[in-house]
This record gives sequence, C-alpha cells and structure tokens, in this order.
Amino acid sequence: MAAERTQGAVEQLKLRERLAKLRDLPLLRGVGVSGEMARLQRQIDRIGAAPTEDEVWQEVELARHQDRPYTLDYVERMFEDFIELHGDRALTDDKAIVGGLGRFNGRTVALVGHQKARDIRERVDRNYGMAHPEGYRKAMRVMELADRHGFPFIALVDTLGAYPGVKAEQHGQGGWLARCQLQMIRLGIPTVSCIIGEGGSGGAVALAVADRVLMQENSIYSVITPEGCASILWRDAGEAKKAAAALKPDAAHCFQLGVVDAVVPEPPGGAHNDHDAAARLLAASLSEALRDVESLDPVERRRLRHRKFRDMGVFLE
Amino acid sequence: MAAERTQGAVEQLKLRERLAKLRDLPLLRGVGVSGEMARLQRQIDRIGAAPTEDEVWQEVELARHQDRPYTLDYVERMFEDFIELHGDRALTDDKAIVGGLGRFNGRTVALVGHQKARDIRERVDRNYGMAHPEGYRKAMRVMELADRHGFPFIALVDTLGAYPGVKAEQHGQGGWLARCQLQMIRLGIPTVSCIIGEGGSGGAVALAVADRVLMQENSIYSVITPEGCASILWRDAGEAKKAAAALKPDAAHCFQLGVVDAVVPEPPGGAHNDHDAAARLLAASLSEALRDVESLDPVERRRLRHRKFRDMGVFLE
Amino acid sequence: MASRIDVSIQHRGPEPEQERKHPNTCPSCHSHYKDEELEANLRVCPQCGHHFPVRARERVIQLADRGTFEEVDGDLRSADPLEFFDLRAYKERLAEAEVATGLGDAMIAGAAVIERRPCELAVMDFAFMGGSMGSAVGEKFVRASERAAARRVPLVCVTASGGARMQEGILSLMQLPKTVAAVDELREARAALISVMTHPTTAGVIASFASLGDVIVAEPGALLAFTGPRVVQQTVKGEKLPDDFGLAESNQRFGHVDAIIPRPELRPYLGRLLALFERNGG
Amino acid sequence: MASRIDVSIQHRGPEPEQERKHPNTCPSCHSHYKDEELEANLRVCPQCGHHFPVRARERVIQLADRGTFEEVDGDLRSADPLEFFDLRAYKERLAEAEVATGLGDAMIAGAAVIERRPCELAVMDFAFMGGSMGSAVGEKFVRASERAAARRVPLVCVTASGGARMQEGILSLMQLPKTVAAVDELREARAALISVMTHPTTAGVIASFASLGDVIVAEPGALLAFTGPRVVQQTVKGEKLPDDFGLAESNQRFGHVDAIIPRPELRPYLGRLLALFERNGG
Ligand SMILES: [Zn+2]
Ligand SMILES: [Zn+2]
Repeated sequence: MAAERTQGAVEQLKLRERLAKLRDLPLLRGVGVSGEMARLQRQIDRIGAAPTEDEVWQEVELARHQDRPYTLDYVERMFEDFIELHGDRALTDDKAIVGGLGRFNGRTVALVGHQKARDIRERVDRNYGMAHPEGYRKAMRVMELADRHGFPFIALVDTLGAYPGVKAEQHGQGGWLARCQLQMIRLGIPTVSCIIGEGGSGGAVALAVADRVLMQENSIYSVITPEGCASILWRDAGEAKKAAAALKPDAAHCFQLGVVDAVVPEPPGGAHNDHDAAARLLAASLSEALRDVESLDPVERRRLRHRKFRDMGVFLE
Repeated sequence: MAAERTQGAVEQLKLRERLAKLRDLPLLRGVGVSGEMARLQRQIDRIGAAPTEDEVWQEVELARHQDRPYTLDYVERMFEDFIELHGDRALTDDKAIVGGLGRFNGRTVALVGHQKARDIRERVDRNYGMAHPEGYRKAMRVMELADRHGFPFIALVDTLGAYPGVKAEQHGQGGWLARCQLQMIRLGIPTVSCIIGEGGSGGAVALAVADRVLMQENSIYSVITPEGCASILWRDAGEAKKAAAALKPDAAHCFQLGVVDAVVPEPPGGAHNDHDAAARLLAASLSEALRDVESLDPVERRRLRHRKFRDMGVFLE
Repeated sequence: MASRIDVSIQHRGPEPEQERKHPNTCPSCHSHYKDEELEANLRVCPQCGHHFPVRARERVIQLADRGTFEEVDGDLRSADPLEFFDLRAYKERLAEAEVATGLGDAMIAGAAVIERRPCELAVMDFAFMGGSMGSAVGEKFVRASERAAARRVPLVCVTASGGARMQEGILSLMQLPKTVAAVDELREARAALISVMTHPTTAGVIASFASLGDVIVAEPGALLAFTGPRVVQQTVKGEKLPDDFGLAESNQRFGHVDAIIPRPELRPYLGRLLALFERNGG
Repeated sequence: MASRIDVSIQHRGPEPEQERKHPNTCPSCHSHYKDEELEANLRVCPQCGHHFPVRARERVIQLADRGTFEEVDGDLRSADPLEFFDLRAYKERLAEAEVATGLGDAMIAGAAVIERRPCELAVMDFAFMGGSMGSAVGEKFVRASERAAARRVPLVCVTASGGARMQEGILSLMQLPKTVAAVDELREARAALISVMTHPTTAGVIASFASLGDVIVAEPGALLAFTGPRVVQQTVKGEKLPDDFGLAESNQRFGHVDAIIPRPELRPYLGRLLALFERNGG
C-alpha cells in the first residue's frame, strides 16, 4: 500500500506537469476563454485525490444520459450544408453509423459517427448505436472518399460497442473492426476523433485511430462496460460501480494515461443541459485540433500517428 | 455492298500487316516451335475471306465444350505449390471464382479465374462459373495481396457472365464488376489475362483489364451471348448462329479489332483433346506476355495499360 | 440460361403494356397531360409523383444554369466496325435514331454551371437506341472526364441506359474498362464524379462508370440493375421477386446509393454537392 | 444489453461442464490419454481428431525446425498502471499466472525457421490469463513485426486469446490500434503476416492483428469470433444459434479464413506458404 501511495503521488506530479503544458496547447485555448478551464482543473485535481466510486459512476451515468447530444445533434449545429452519404455498397445502409460531407469552418470536412436515438422506433432503427460490419464499411467508404479528395476527417464516437448479433458475427465483425482501424491509421488526411458519450471497446476504437483523440468531459472510454467487467471479475453485474472505479473510464483518467490528447469541456452539469453550448465547445476543440494537425506535412503526420499508437501501453522490462 | 467489300479488303490488309508484325512479337515465339503458327495463319486468313456462320459457330461450340480445360486444370499443370485462398472476408467464399498463390516459372505469381466443373454436383457448387459480387470481391482481395507483395498477376476468364440472380443484384453485381475493373486497372504489378473458354460480357471483362489480354484460339469474347443477341435482335433465340456471325466473338476477330493482344494456340482440334498440351501452350504464352510487361517500369506500365483501354473503340468525327 | 442477357440492352423501350399508352399518360395513376404541362413540371406527375423519362437536352435545361451549357463533341458518331447486320443494318438504325432524336448518339456532354458551380455535365438519352453505350458514348464520357480532370471541376453524369450496344460487339464491352480507366484518371486529378442514375441504368453502364461516383444519387422509382427483373425472373423461375426488385429504393436499402432525390430537388442538391467538392484554390 | 462483453475476456477457461473432466479427456469422444500420448500426437485426439489446446512452448516445438527458435523479449512483463484490484489484485494474478505457466505473459516471440524458411514467430498461450492481450502482449507483437519488417521475413502469428486484458483498462484497448499500426508497417516493408487462429481467437485479438493476415489459417473446430456464442445468445434470446456458430468452419463458409488446416498438416502448409512469400532477393 505504501508503494501504491507513492506511485499515486508520482502520477499526480506527472499530471500537474501535463496540465501545465496543457495550458500552452493551442487545443484548449478556447477553453480558457469560455471559463471552463477552472472546472477542468478541478476535475483533473480530483484524480490526484483519487476519485470515489460515486464520482466515477457519475461520469458513466452522464455519458449514457438520454438527453446527451448525439452525433447528428452536433452535426446540425457545427456543420453547414451537411450531405449524408448512405450505404456500404455491398449489403445495407447501417444506420447505427452516420457519415457525410459538410462545411466546417468554411471548408469541406468529412464526418462519421455512431448515432443513437431518443425516440423508441428510431432507437431500434439505429440499433442503439451498435453497428454491424456494414456500418464500419460505410465509415471506411467515407474515409476513402475524404482521403482521395483531401478533406479533413472527423469521427464522433458514441457506442456501447459493436453489435454482438448473429449476422454481425457471420459478416465478420472482428475483421471489419480491424480493417477499419487499419484504414484509419493509413489516411493521408488530418484526422480527429472525439468520444462524445460512450466509447465502448472495439466498436469505439475502430473510429478513434486519429491524429488527435479527444474526449468530452463527461464521456467514458473503456475496454469493457463496467457491468460486463463486474459480471466477470466480481461474478456479479451489480458490482458495476466498483468495476467502473477500477477501469477508470473517465476522461481525466484517459487523459492521464496518455490515451486521449485533450479533454473537451461541456456546459455546466453536462452536455445534456445545453446542446448548443456543448456544440460550440466541441466545435472549438475540433477546430483547434484540426488546425494543429493540418499544419503538419502529410507524411510526417502519418508517421506521428503511427508512433503515437505504437507507444501506447505500459510494461516493465 | 461495294463499300463494304472495299472496307473488307482494307481490313484484310491491316490484318496481314498485323500478322507480319506478330511473327516478330516475343509473345508467339513459342508458337512457331510447336508448329501451330501455320494453323493460326490459316485461321486468320479465314477472316479475310469472311468466315461463314458455321465456322464462327464452331468456335462458340468449342469454347463451351464440356471437356475443355477449366482454370484449375491449367493451374495444376502450370503452377507448383499452388495454395488456394478463400473468401471475400465479408459474406462468403464464392466458388465460381478461384484464386491463390503459386510458383510459376520459379517465382510466386497470384492467379484468379472463373471455375466451371464437369461433375453435376460440383457444377452447382461452382454455380456454372457464374460469380456473385462476392466472387469478384475475392478476386479483388487476391489482386490487393499480389499488389502489396509485388507478385505478378494472372487471370483466367471463363464465364457465361456474372450471375443474374436475386442476391447477386441485391448485393450490387454491377457496382462490384465496376470496382473490380477499377482495382485491376490501378495495379502496380504486371498483369496478364487470358480468355480460356467463354468470355461473357461484364463478368468476363471484370477480370480482363490487364497489361496483356490473350485469347485461346477456340475461346470467345463477347458483349452478349449469341442466344441473347438473337432473342433481342432477331426476336428468336434460335437464330444464335446468325447472331454469332454478326457479333464476331472469336479470337481472330477480337485480335483484329485490337481487343486482345495475342491469340494463344491450342492443340489440334482444340484444348479439350489434350489438356497437357493446351497447358504447355498456355504457359508458354503467359510466360512470354509476363516477361514482356515485367520489363517495363511500373509507372510506365500502368500508363500504357490506361492508354490501351482508353483507346478502345471505333468512332467517326 | 444460355439465352440470358447480361451487359446488353434489355430495356429497349417501354413495357409492352405501356406501349399502347400515350407517353404522356402516367403509368402509375393514369392521369394524362399535355406535353407543356409535363415539361413545366419537370416531367413529374403532379398527381402521384411518377417520374417520366427526360430527354437529354431537356435534362440539361432542368439542371444547368440558363445558357451555361456548352456542348462539345457533338459531331462524334458511332462507326460500324463489325458491319453489323441483323434484321436491319446497324448503320440504318443509327441514322434513324439520329433523325428521331436529333442527337448524334446516346449521350451529350459539355461544360456547364449548376447553381453557380462550374462542372462538366454528361447526360444520356434513352431514346437513342435504348441509351446503349457504344464507342461514341464511351469516347464522350472519357473526354468529359478528361476535361473535368484538366479543369479540376466535378463531372456530373446523368445515366439512362439499357447497357452496352451489342451492334458494336466486343468493342461495346470494351467501353466498360475504357470508362472505368477514365474515372481512375479523374480520381488521380482529385476531381469528383457525381453519378445521377435515372430510369433505367442497367447492365454495362451500371457495371462501369455509373457505379463509381464519389456520390451516387438516384431518381425515385428508377430501375438500377446489372440484370433487370425480367431476366432474373427467368433465372429463379418459381421464386417471386420482391416488388421493388432492382429499383432505386431497393438499391438504397442494400447500400448502393447515397440518396434518392426527387427531380424537383435534384438541381439544388447537386448545387450543394458541387459546392462541397469545389477545390479551395487547389 | 448493458452487461454484455465485447472486447474483453470471455473464454477464461474450459466450459463449466468440461471443468470437471480431466484436461486429457477428449471432450468430443471421451477417450482419455496419457500426456505423452497426446503430446506425441500433436494434441490431436487419435480417435476423433479433436484438437486439444496447445501451450505456446509446445506449439513452437511443433512448428519450428528443431533448435531454431530464439526467443526474445522474454523479460517483458505487464505493469499495473491502473493499480487494478477486483476480488484480487492484478499484480497477484500476474504473479500467479507466471508461476503456473512459466511464461512472462500470454505471448512468446522470436526468430524461427519453419521447414527451412526463416521467419519471426509469435505464439499466444491461453493458459496465461486466458491469452488476454495487455501492454506486454501488444508490445511483443509490435516488436516481432518490427523484426520481421527489418529482416524482411514473414511473421507467423499463432493466436489463442479471450481478448483484451481488462485489468489494464483502456490501455488494453489501445493494444488494438497499436498492433494494427504494426501490421501496417509490416505491409509497408512488404513482409507477410500469416495468421494462424487457434481455439479460441476472440474479441480484441480478432478485432486487430489476427484478422489482418495476408493469409488466415484456422485450426478445425476453433472458436473465432468477436463476440462468442454465449453473449450472442443473450442478445438474440429466443433465436437458436447455428450449431457451428463462430467456429472455424462457419468462418470459412462466410469467407473469413483461407484454409482450415488440421494440426498435423500445419507445419508443411506453413512451409509452403513461407516459400511463396520468400523475397526473391528483395
Ligand atoms: Zn401519376
Ligand atoms: Zn476424441
């Protein structure tokens, strides 16, 4: 336990260094302006003080809040002249993922994102944002088109995970998640992903192999749902709170672990309280991130992207 | 009619010039050796003399002969250590098209081809060599793999056409034939296709957008089956012979029209009489053609391939 | 099986039943219109929304900003390299089609401006031998691609075709890889291809350039198929085809088209698309 | 729905029913064997052909030419960046797994020669925490790729994994893009990846490098799935899953694997493949 406490202190130190650097990053410039930096500071401070189970669980609940803005809520607020593209050209149009072209900051940008819904019928239609391989193929089609035309690419991630159904498996869910990542890491264009709600495992990371990966303040990003983890390790799905605390899926922890490049602030109380404000904050962060990576030489950008993901992980030797 | 006869004479003249050049082409060097040149000469002479309906129809029948060697008959005779690759990674393994890697002339070459069968059950399994989009996707997978590794690529074409079924349509038959052509014309590797039996329309050309396109002596290559053409234009499928004569699907005519680069000789009476001899002749022609295009710079080779197909057609201005 | 049609013309005119009807009678709701009425309504039935066929020149008027279309290659004509002769000579059929349609072949092409956005525009005409693609159509499409690539503007292509023109034999089949090669060069030049598929877009045309659009738009109710329902029905014999088999709506459900755009919305939609593909000073 | 598992370990050991049986009792035909018997038979049931699991070191012996395997990165160990603690501490679980298996983590890797063809060989071991992929496995795979790329030899990777190692939280998920990036660099170097999927290859491993093989080979009867049948059954409730759902045979039917190779044929098959991918003096 002593060793653990020491390590905790070391992490807190590293965190403070990072935070100090963070203030100088172009990415969060917009944040200071909107007065969100202080809140972010508090939130990140909390980690140093080891957040309670309840605090982590609150993030999980906020990330899943039914009034939280979904991809198309952001698209209609951030993009002009968005034209949705449909279909994987092979089997279907998977509505759990949307994609298209639109004008963002005055120039054409391609976007894909998981799409949940509020209305019951649309929820079914969207399969609760859980895509089949066909959805990832649609995303790949949009990426390919963007790459060919040199359009910057944005992905919004919001899924419990790739769909665990019979056809999804038969059609090669695992393989397409892999191929989607492979295509994304190869793109010559600038790419930014943002986790805007649930970043659930393989289905999430398939759209998040980007030059910059952002997370909204109250989103989560995890290898497994807290419930799934609890049912395996605690043999009781009811222990989800404990599992969540152990998994550390919240934005601050993901930032601390080097998995995301920046945290995108939300309006007070969470994005669900003010979709317009949430969209403005998200747009500001996406703009900064894009500007940042657009300035790089394409070959160098791709090299840095590879390097970033190649270096993920912590091990001993 | 006078004008037509004059035009016929002009064509015959062009043909003779071509034939003269042909003798100097590396491609057919092997042919002289095997004493097939004389037969080829006679056959091409026939065109100048306007082949009869019966003569063209005989080519159609030979191309469809049930003892004619199919792709795998050639593969087992021409390749060492062939390893078949299966599946389109999305939906199925379409057995109407086979593909794989093997050693040809001592080095690794990738091959795809339509596959018919003799045994009734296998015929159904192979769908009579008529592929669904999944078969063309399998071919595209093999092409992509070959391109990545720099393996030369051979395609053997032998199909009545792409399958005209419900699922084939629903899965985007037209689109995949188009995408298959697009991928093939983009390949950086040397490519050779040979029509080894029936070269039926879109399903055939999808595998024949190659640096060199060959035709076996008794194969046919056509935009539509004689029967289909007859039922539309003569409103009577029984007029297939007339339609065949009009369509000119035989090798000599296709060569004359600039659609194929060379004619591959067959053993006396046709390939069905001697599979081993047919395979030796085919292997010799494929080797010559590959050697020819392998000597080119990859960028130049791709440019010439584009140019060749860009210039197909005859029009007035 | 042996008599099935694949890349060639299948839809050489209206269905037999409709043949007896006047072309301005709506096959869907049976309303009848004067030609001016239909033209004023973009040839969409005001009663039920049925989309009547649109001839190529009229399509240009519907889509291009007034006076901006500059046709090129208007003198390009199909030759008759096979000296094709069925019940009649191909040359005769060509001459007759030219007289009947006022077109040199089944496609017109040229520079245009759509909603103030410059582009190249190529439009097929089904009335010219079933919109079939022979050497002339292939060459026109390729040249339109080359102009678009050179000008770095999108190519908008409106298709209506029964497939390859069998009277040009194997050379008509070669128009498939020929036009595909052109799309590849368009892509290399980073110029967009916007494919607008109208009724019918089948066989050799859907198996080549039409399916390679960066964006694929369809008109409602259009038959978009490699093999049309009549021939597929022969293949599957007993099986009943789905009601919308091969139609735009089915194609969208199966993931093959990006949008089905009713004709009155087509022009503004294309305008928005062209704006998105406009090069930022590239 | 909320409790479903996705990338993480699902197959953390034999099925409950089998748990009571001796590991050398064939679950298919119930024959029982001495360990030496099974080992001599490559752990394939001589009676019915059932493929028993193979531990990593034994797999190396089965595949590599005698004495050619040179293990590297043997000292690489998982850290515990999350200080993960469920009913027990992750560190404890790691230590226990190391004692039980004699392995530092769920993969061993090194240079090898298979049928006289040089390659890099990476083999997973299901006995080490369900073959789960954490930072150590990810790093080992990446380094094996890098060595293969540098030596321009193929990388043969034998997988057996329940997925990502949830005790490393989001960092285990990051091993997916990390290993995918490595495959991309392998491809850039024109070195082949030959993926041999054995029972079970699921979740995070099938959603990353395992599915990106130039050639994908499977062992008979292996479960190859992103989500295994138990969880899928929870999703579809009433629906009965196909008998071979998720198995290698089903995967081949659906086009996802190139060949199912019985274990006795695996080594010569890999030898032929390696020969085909051998660079001709490149
Ligand atoms: Zn009407
Ligand atoms: Zn047994």
